[in-house]
Amino acid sequence: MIEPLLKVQNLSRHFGSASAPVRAVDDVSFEIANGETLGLVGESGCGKTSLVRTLLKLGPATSGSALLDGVDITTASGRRLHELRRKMQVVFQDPYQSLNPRMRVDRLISEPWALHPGVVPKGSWREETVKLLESVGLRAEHADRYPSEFSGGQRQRLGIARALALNPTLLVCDEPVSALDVSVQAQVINLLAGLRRERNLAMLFVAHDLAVVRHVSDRVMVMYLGKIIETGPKQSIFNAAAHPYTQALMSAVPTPDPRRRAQRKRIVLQGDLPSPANPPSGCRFRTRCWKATSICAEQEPALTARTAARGLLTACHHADSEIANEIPRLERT
Amino acid sequence: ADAASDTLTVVVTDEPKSLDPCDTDLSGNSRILHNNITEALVNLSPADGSLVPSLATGWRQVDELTWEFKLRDDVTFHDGKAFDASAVVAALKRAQDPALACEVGLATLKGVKFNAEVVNPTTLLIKTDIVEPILPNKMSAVDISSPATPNDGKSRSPAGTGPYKLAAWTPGQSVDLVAYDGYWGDRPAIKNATIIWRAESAVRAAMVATGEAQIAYEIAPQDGTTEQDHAFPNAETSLLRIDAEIPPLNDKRVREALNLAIDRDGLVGTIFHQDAQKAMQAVPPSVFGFNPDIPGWTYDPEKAKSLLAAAKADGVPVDKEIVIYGRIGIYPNSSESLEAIQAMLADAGFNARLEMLETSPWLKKLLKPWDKERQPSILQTQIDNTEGDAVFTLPNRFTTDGNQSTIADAKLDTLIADASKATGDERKKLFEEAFSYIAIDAVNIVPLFHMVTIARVAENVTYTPDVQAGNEIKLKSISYR
Amino acid sequence: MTSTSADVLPARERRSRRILWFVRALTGDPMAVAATIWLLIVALAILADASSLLGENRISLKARNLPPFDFGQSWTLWLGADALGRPLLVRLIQAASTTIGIALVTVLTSLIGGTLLGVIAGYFGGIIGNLVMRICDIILGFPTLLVALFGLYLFGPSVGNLIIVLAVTRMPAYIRVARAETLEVRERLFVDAARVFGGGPVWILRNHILPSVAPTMLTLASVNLAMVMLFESGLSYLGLGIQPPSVSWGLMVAQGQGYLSSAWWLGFFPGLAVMLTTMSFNLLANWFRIVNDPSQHWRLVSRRR
Amino acid sequence: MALLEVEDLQVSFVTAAGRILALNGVSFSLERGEVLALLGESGSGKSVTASAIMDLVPNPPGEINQGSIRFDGVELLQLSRNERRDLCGDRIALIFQDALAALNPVYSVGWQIAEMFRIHRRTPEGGVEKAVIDLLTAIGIPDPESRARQYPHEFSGGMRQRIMIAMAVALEPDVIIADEPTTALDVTIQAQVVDLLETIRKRSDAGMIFITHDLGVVAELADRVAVMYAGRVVETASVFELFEDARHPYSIGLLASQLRMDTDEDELVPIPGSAPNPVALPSGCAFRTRCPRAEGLCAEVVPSLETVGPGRQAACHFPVSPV
Amino acid sequence: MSFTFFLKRAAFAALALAALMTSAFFLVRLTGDPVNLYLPVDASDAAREAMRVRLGLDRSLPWQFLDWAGDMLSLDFGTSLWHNRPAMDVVLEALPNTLALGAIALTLAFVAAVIIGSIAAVNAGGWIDRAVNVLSQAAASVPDFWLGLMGVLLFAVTLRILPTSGFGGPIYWVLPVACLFARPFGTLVQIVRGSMIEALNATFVRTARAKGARSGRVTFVHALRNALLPAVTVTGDLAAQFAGGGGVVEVVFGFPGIGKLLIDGILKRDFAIVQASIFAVAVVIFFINILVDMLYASIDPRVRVE
Ligand SMILES: Nc1ncnc2c1ncn2[C@@H]1O[C@H](COP(=O)(O)OP(=O)(O)OP(=O)(O)O)[C@@H](O)[C@H]1O
Ligand SMILES: Nc1ncnc2c1ncn2[C@@H]1O[C@H](COP(=O)(O)OP(=O)(O)OP(=O)(O)O)[C@@H](O)[C@H]1O
Ligand SMILES: [Mg+2]
Ligand SMILES: [Mg+2]
Repeated sequence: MIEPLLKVQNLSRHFGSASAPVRAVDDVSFEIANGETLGLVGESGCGKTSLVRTLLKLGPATSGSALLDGVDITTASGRRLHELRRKMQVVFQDPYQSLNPRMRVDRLISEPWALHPGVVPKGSWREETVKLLESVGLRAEHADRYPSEFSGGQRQRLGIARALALNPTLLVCDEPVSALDVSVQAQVINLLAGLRRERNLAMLFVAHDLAVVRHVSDRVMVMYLGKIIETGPKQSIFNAAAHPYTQALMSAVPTPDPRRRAQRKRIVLQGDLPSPANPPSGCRFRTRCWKATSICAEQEPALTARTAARGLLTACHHADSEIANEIPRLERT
Repeated sequence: ADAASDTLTVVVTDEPKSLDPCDTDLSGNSRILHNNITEALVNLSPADGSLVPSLATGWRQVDELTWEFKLRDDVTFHDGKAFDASAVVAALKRAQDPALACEVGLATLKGVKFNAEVVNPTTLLIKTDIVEPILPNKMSAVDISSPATPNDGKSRSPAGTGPYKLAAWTPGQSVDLVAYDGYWGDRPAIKNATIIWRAESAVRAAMVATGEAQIAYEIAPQDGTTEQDHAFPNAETSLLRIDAEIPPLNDKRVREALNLAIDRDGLVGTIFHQDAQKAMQAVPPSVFGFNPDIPGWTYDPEKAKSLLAAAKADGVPVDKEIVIYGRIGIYPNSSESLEAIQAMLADAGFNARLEMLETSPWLKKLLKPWDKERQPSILQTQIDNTEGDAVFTLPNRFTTDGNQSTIADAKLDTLIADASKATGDERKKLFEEAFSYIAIDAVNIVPLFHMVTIARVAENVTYTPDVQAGNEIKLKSISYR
Repeated sequence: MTSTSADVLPARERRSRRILWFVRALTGDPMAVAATIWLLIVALAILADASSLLGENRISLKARNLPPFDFGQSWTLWLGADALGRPLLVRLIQAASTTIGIALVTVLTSLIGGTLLGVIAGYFGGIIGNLVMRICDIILGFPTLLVALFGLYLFGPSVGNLIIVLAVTRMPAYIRVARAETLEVRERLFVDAARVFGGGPVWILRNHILPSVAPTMLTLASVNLAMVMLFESGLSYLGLGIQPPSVSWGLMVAQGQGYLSSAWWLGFFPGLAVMLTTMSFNLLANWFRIVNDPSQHWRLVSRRR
Repeated sequence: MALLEVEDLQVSFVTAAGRILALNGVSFSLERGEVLALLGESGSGKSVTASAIMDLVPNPPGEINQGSIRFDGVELLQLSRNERRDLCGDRIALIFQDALAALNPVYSVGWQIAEMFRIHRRTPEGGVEKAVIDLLTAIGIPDPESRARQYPHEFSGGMRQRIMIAMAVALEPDVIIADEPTTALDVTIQAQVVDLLETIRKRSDAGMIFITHDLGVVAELADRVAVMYAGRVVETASVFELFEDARHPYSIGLLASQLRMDTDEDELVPIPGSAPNPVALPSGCAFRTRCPRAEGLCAEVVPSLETVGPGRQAACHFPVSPV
Repeated sequence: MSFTFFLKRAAFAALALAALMTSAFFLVRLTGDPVNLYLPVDASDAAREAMRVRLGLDRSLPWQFLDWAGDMLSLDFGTSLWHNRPAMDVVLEALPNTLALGAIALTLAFVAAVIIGSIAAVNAGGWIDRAVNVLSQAAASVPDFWLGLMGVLLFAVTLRILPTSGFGGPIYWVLPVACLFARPFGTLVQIVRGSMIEALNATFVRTARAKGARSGRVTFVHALRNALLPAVTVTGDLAAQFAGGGGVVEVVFGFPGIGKLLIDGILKRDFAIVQASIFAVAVVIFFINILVDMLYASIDPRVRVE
């Protein structure tokens, strides 16, 4: 078997004191193969960004490892880290914040080259900048402007262009379209899909919008309160999800079709996400789960194949039980 | 103030440091104490500096080292203790106690051991270890406080024999006096007096104008221009002390040029009060030993220039920068005066720089020891001589051992030493010689003015300040019209 | 969306548009215009003085305390003469160079020193950061006047020491603000982005943090300029700042105090100059803040319609 | 007569870059018990419309230049300041997008809800307290007595939004304007909030203007839709008509660029270009620079909102013909 | 604020105070020896040396420090050279005057600034706002000592309705308070105005309007409390500054406060006074900070999390 591009094993990221840690990422393992896109979904605060930041070495891992091309990111430093950085780039969620407002576009885009001398000779920076801008659908004259002179979608394109400057093999996208306007989202998603095809990029695509993830991913991973609770190929997740949370998540996405609103079965979850500093015992989802039984409080379900769906791994004790018809609706008071 | 016409408010510059009778060498203290709360054995006449009786009715020199004083017998202190010879003995002992570090002991009585003996309650002998020809003069500075005054520290509530006793001292605000019913002399006209202090001359002057005070001392010349302002000589002589050891000031021509370059006539009536007298020597005419025959310096910048040129031709480094050290607030307009003088020196070709110092660093420049490598400098200072004898001025400032002396001249040393021991005409002649030697041969000072103090007195008050007003407010001589 | 995508302007045009906007924004605020004019006058006066256009101002005891507004005299005497007969106007101009010069150098010193220290303390935190902050606390624990008093007594009241003392007493303010800003900027995404590209601390400090912190620091500096002027005046007034024969506005007020009832103009005009200049700096700083805050722009332009 | 009628509303702002026409002739109406979705991209003027109705346009820099807003037959723009205020909260209520910013951080949640009664009703204090607790219970806040004494920062995002809703419906208004009440929330919480809003609205049969750019929510909730572009309403239609048979090219573009969960088609068709600069809008039809159907006429004449079918209007010279 | 939290802060403050006092000890001693100042210029060298011994100044600095630290621990601040009294007595006489002066001036400034700043913010951009802006900028820019001198010139010397200086009944407080009032007032108006404008533009104020609150309620109930925080912070800073004495203003008016005492103490090299003043002022500043924190927490519940 060929080695995956990224191999994450038992990675944890805790914040705060060791006595009462906020378990933002808790014992997470997954892999990304070359050229593959892995979608990561989950509610706000479930630890998506924390995972991404740990992978990017923007914060230390509490435990576990993450091997990129066989080199452990969590322990790399100095030259080795610098080399790793070349292979792995990021597009952040907020295009308004991730570009330094005081730098002109040409400087923004060439910053990676300044930090990695030898990738592109200084003389051809301008030329390469223009090429990158054009590859993300911007024009050469944009190189002389400041980020504030661009619209949100254009800025996100700048962010993507910059992330591509070092020709990385893995592109991490942390909610790249959440902050964008509806009509612009589509533009950016198309762009990312195109680039991926052209460059054979591997991607970790984080979003909380299932529709978006569905559109770009090969495989999908669902996270809840620092844990991965379900993962599998796109088709399996979207057609045969077994975890109640995944089911709830999918049913909550409104469908843009007014005719169907009467027949829709919507699962409205009760309550809010529990605090990651003090997660429920056993299965973390049990406090909002309509299938929960006593075992859920006692035993933490492992992430294993529990249904017939191809490649689907689920962390739920009741994944195969058929009590899903008791789906609750919000109490009408 | 007019409603309570038995109350008088006097405004001075500073709060008294202490009110201990043994600290009357500080004018701020003695203004409040001397002849108001406490009295000395003798007083000096403001007219001619001669001795007049106070607590002593008479005195005579018994032998070279012994003086006898006869005391008043009808006097009691404010605290009820009787005034007698033993009280004087105690006061004199207290004044010389090194642990107390009394101003009087450290300055006026310095260098001599005074031993007092009681003969009987009204007769007293004072013996000295060396000849002390002006012992009664010195006694005029020693205020006699009640024998109950504690000896373990300075007193804040003095009990004396004077016409007023202390009513209250509110720190930071005022000192209040009230007339003493048991006073041996004439009853004063003013019953209550309050002494307050303000640092600013303009404010003090305004306070008399607004009726907040009736008498204000040390009004600056620019404010002292009204009918109510009285200028009186205050026994101070302002001068610039030349550091004659450092080139180019070690050349006499340069020092003469300094004196010639200053337009004293221009300064008087503008920056200095118009009543200030041009000085030729370090003491005013009222002092015993003053030499009236020393010629004054005339303003002659051309001559100064030629002197400098001559010195320069002889290789004297006349272009070297000379620092003028001034002291902030030493007298009204002190920094203006130096700014003007600096400009005058510059006009005469001197390279002079002005540096104004606050008291503590200024004292470092005034007092020995000095740095060997120091810059050539002249220092603004003023010398006061309220005791009326040249011996209080000369030894410390003009002899080789003097702690402020920039001159080391054996001839002058002997002259001053001889004069200090002599009495009578001999003493006078020797001191005159010393002053003349300093002014004409040594030239290590630039004498400026015999200074005046201006006091502003409210129209409804009769008070004419005299030469002693710098050190005493003779409250008992004041009355409302 | 703040897009202006429709037409792409060349850089030069954009710059000139920006200048135009500044001019328009300035004319929209009459007080800022007044402040600018006053500061220009002061600057011109200082220049004239520096190039000794005003000639010497000799002591002339005859002209002592000449009253102002005697327009029969030469123009230099229109504000009267000081206690040594020097034209007050010329003295004011000379004092302006000292006062404003000291303020500028002080502010620059504490700006640079404070920003660097604050940025370093903020970015690295840890022992260095803590140490810097504790020293700040101690300096701030002393009443400001007292630090100045100590400093000037220790080292003597010279212009250089005055600047050092003022700079040191003002520095904690800069350090704190720079640190707080850095703590905030450090968490911004573009800093993370730079780290993902492999930027080290020095690179990030130089290219991202300092430029982001700079505008706030400059605003603080402009407000501080005014404060330092007041402070220097206060010290000189106490006899601790500028010493004669040098002259500063504060010293002039102090010297004028002795002539309060005989020649009020000696203290009045320098005090007024301090006030007007301070106020001008404050007004301009204010204006500058508004210009740089798009949400307040309407203040400056609405009246133009 | 409609409950709320907005006609030819024009609002402008003065900015550094110049004068912006944020609303450039907005017209729509709302019937009692109806949900009207105001759909449009960021900056199209949805919030300004809501502000104008609530008399919240900051002046300066904003100004209502022309138009009319009739509520229950009364011309709002002719009322005095205080008369408008009295209507707000009582008969027309507004729910903001960002509940954390919209709640006053220094007063307790209970106090802020109670304020509605204090301003508009003379309910005795005890009654107010009870009403507040009832409201909190109704929106599903557990332990309402003690929660009422807590401050906004002590609540989660979803709870805060529910509190905003409780406050808005406290006095059972005739019109609720909800300005993107769910945009900042997770899908699961969003479902909670939409559910709650619908339940409560239905109870009092209030009309609602639901502002959003999320077609999914529109499809779920709205009876009628008004699509806005660059300060104008470019199309109004019933929700079914719009999704199946939109007439305005912009509406069509918007529908095509929406990602959906229910179809598997792989290619998204975004609207080309980006939203116009509000300072320098294109001449004629503002959408023409991005419009596939644009012709010469579009650059010259601003299309007005014309009736294109029963109960529906579109502002386009060349509307897509019905299927 | 919990008691343990208070204790923690007090402990921290005590540490800071120790550092402060230590640096003060060495700093005052570096300003030079007081002996010359306290003896007549004609005093002999022996007398000078005797005084040094008496004051313990002949010993090496570390020894002096140990001595002093021992005294400090027993709260003995030494005897003032100038006043001849225990230094702390002198300081405690002056401190209340200063505190009263500062409190009156600051309270007046705060109240006036809140009212005037709010009015300006409500009318932002209008002529009232512009007038307030100019006035407050002027007040914030006026050198206090100069204002004092001009006040004396005008009200005492020329009009004769107020005393020139000194200490006593209410009339003596008018000018000093006015001088100390000006700058805080100007600064605070600017701050209140700025934060009020910000608060008035905040979404929660729009909410209040949408709820139907009229402008008075919106301004004073909803916006003001939010806008108060920056003003409270600045007032706290100013109060801490004032605790160190109205410095120059006290000198101008001969006002017997801690500022004048400190300046005199340094001029007169009265080490005990300087150290005792610094100590007293630091303690006062500590309590001011606690007070400000408590005020803060009572205004803004978000601050209550420790
Ligand atoms: N620096 C930090 N210190 C303490 N806790 C943190 C920190 N960063 C994140 N957390 C906590 O970790 C948890 C996960 O946060 P994270 O930002 O990774 O979530 P997310 O899934 O990215 O959410 P979102 O969708 O809102 O971006 C949250 O409960 C958050 O409060
Ligand atoms: N206070 C203001 N000052 C200046 N311009 C404003 C102001 N408020 C709104 N605008 C402008 O009015 C236009 C419409 O804004 P509005 O807030 O109504 O958009 P929106 O449709 O609500 O967008 P979003 O979906 O982002 O909330 C925008 O161009 C905006 O820049
Ligand atoms: Mg995130
Ligand atoms: Mg909006």
